[in-house]
Amino acid sequence: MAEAHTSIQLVFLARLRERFGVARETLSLDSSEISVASLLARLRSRDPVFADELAEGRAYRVAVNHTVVGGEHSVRAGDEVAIFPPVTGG
Amino acid sequence: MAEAHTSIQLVFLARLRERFGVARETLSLDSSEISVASLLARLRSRDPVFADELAEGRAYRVAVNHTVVGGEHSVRAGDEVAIFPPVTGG
Amino acid sequence: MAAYIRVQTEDFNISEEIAALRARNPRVGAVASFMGCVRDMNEGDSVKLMYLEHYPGMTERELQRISADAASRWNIFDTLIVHRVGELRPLDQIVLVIATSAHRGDAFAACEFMMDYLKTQAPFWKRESTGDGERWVEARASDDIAAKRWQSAEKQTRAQAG
Amino acid sequence: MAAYIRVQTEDFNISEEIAALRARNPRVGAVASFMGCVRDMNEGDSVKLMYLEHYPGMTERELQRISADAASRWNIFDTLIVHRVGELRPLDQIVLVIATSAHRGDAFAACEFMMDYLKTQAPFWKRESTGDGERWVEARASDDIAAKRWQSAEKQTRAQAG
Repeated sequence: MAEAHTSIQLVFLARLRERFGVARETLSLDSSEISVASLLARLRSRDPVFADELAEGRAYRVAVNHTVVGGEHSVRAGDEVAIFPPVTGG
Repeated sequence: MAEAHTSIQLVFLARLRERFGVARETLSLDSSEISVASLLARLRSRDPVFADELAEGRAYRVAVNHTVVGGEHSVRAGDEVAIFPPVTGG
Repeated sequence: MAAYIRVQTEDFNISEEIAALRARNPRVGAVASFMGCVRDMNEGDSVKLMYLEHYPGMTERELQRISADAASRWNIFDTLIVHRVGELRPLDQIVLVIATSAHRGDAFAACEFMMDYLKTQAPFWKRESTGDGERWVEARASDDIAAKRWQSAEKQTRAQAG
Repeated sequence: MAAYIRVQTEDFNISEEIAALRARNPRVGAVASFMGCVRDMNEGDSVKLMYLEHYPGMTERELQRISADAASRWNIFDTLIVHRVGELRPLDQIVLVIATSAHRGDAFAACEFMMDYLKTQAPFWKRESTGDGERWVEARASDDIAAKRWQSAEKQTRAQAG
């Protein structure tokens, strides 16, 4: 549980959850904070599926602690970062 | 029933029905047709209550055969002419 | 497309009315509805009883015309207008308007349009009984304004966004 | 003013939901509601099953925010948003939005506003099963347009006419 202080929770939803084959994971941070843009770059470097789905220009949203944010937002240890496609409820 | 060929049906509704003390009456026409404006003038000449309620500038509507019309509309024998206050349903 | 209209003394149930409309058409994806009811207070006075008068014959004609107008302006499937007449009491339901469509924008616009026109064109009149006696409800200028706004082209554009 | 929100697998009954809101407030004169349901056809394909996923935690937060936003813009009493999740079938009800008010203009505007924002902001996703397999429903550009129009001052003026 000590890890929680230097890591974040990643949540993938809907089509992205299916494409990545994971719903939730814990990701260790190299520093105490990281911008959303840097986090996305790190995820894109994982494999071609991540690279494709999270490519710039693709339609997806990032929410930190349940609030949608932009690429400049700073993610801190302990945050929950969700990545999901445009919503289609209602 | 021969009268129907030279007369119209007058219908008063809601507040006007109460004020005039009549819901429906048969009115004989002097000619085969009369403008709504002339008909209203004739009704105003009946008594002070008609004169007041149907004074020009008062808010009321005239419908001939279930369609709202203006003062220039020609009323013909056999028509049903309804006079009523602004509607307040819904 | 069908336009159902009813003028009745009996109460209505909105769920049942929606179910009846949907049973006719499995392509319905959006149901917009409006229900108006008797408030226990109006213009500051406590309303004990309300009497709804209408003009039989013209009422049905106007409600049909309003429904047809809505159907000509928006992509809707069916519409329903139910309006009660006679004696009503505080909290009683008065009027129900429903529009069904494939998409919500059309359903909302048609429903609101029908209500605005019903309020200004359909021959219904309300008489309230309060502690001070009876009085006929006065027409509201804001209702005329609400109905007139549908005459501008802007509303058509707006409805097509949904 | 209260904002009720529910995310549930169970079905709902619109008449009962309206009755529950009205029981809290005898001054309600206007009830605008919207119900969205599963069509048996979408994009030309026959839909056999639909799965509604959401993001627990954020969903409730967004629905509360949307409700509070509506309450800050219009004179409404209470709002209700019910959204179903899990497996749904053709003709099933999906979503219900209700706004109660003293007057219809505010109720209509608040209800439509909540639906437009729910469609574009609340974290729900639909997956359809058709004869050709499963597919996630694509977001519609028209939904973004519908939500954005509330950002213009024009809509405020419009809502105050009713």
